[in-house]
Amino acid sequence: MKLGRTRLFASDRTVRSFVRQGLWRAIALALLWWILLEGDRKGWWYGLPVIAAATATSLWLAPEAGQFWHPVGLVRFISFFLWQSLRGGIDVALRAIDPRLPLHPQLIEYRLRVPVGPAQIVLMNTISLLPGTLSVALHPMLLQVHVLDGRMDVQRSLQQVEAVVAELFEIAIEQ
Amino acid sequence: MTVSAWVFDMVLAAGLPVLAWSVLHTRDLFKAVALFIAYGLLIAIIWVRLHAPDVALAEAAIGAGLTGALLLDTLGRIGSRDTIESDASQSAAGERDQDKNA
Amino acid sequence: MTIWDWLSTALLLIGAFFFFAGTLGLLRFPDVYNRLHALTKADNVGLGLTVLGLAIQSGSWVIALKLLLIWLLVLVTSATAAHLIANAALYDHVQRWRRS
Amino acid sequence: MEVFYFSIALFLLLNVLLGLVRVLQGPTPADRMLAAQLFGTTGVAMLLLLAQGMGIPALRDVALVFALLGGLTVVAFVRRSWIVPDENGER
Repeated sequence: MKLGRTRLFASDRTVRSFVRQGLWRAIALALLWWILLEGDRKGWWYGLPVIAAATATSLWLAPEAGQFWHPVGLVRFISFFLWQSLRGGIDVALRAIDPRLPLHPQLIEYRLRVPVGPAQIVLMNTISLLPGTLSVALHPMLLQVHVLDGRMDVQRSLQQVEAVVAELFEIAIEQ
Repeated sequence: MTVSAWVFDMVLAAGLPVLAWSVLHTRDLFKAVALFIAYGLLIAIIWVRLHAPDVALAEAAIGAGLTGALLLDTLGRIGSRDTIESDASQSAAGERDQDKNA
Repeated sequence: MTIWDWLSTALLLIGAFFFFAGTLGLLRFPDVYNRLHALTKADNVGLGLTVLGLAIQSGSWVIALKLLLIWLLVLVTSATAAHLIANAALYDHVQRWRRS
Repeated sequence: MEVFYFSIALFLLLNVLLGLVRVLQGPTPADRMLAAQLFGTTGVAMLLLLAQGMGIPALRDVALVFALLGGLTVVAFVRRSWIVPDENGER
């Protein structure tokens, strides 16, 4: 590489944030390695080079700093998600074992308020695991959702999910 | 060995030849590939029961996953659904149209 | 049997029930979209309860974390897979079933 | 507890074999591909139960591979096999 250091990094601050970013990722990967090996101590001889290589690869492929999720938003999201997905499982299980097969499927459209990007992807995948809703197609600001029972108030619960996801990403959406 | 482990092994042993036969017998290529993937995963579980987790890992990754993906890719290239002319795939197509018109 | 053993037994049994309901939905529901609902949601809850039951029995924090990691991985892949299949089905004009 | 783990695993195995009926019936390719997902999730649960029932921790790694493969095959299916535009550009 012929680029000088000054060209690669605009200032010392960028260098420092780059190093900090790498450190965080290395810690996260080391934790992952520890979990995968179920706490086996001998594994670190292989682990350290692997972690170093993985950190370098991740910095190379995605150099820009990731956004840290807001801790309060994260806790709210996880508790909301666990409870709702349990409800979703119970709902669909009851429909499956009911001899009358109580289904009233519909394809609805939902206007998104969160911007294009990771927030929409997280929202889309979350919706698929919640009671009676399944994301079918994502257009820039419109989501097509398949619902098991069109008589439920889906729009309202979708707005609720969106609010929780928006809080996770610290995005302000109009109510 | 407990009774439930024995029954588990027997079900595996009975399921495998049935699945293998249906992979070979079916004339709908896509169905054969889907069954083949299921067959690979079943074999992986059999390796597990034979106390060979490493072989099971290889079977799941290569036998079912990689080979399955390659076969699906191949099907996409040769266009299995529409070019294989046989009574079996004809009836499968009929079923499909019925489903679409239902 | 301690209280933890009972709890984990109950979780595993309920988890197995959810798997059964998922399979039942896969067989009974009328079109591919509805079947996707049954399979992804019921099976994920089933796996979650199974993982919880096993984590209680494992008696080790690392193993519990690993089980949780596997569950998270399944959650992400199955939600993505369900969306991809539904999207492809819509693109392929697979008709949706309507109650007549 | 081992007997119980094996019983649950047996139940899940029967579940999977029952789900294969959907592969045989179809009618659309997507229906057949759902079985890969079924095998993915249920297989993971089965392997985790066996890992504890048989006392082989390595089976949890096999379960991890199963989890990844379910997604991989579905992506291969959607991207490479099903949606292939013909000359008219539509299917």
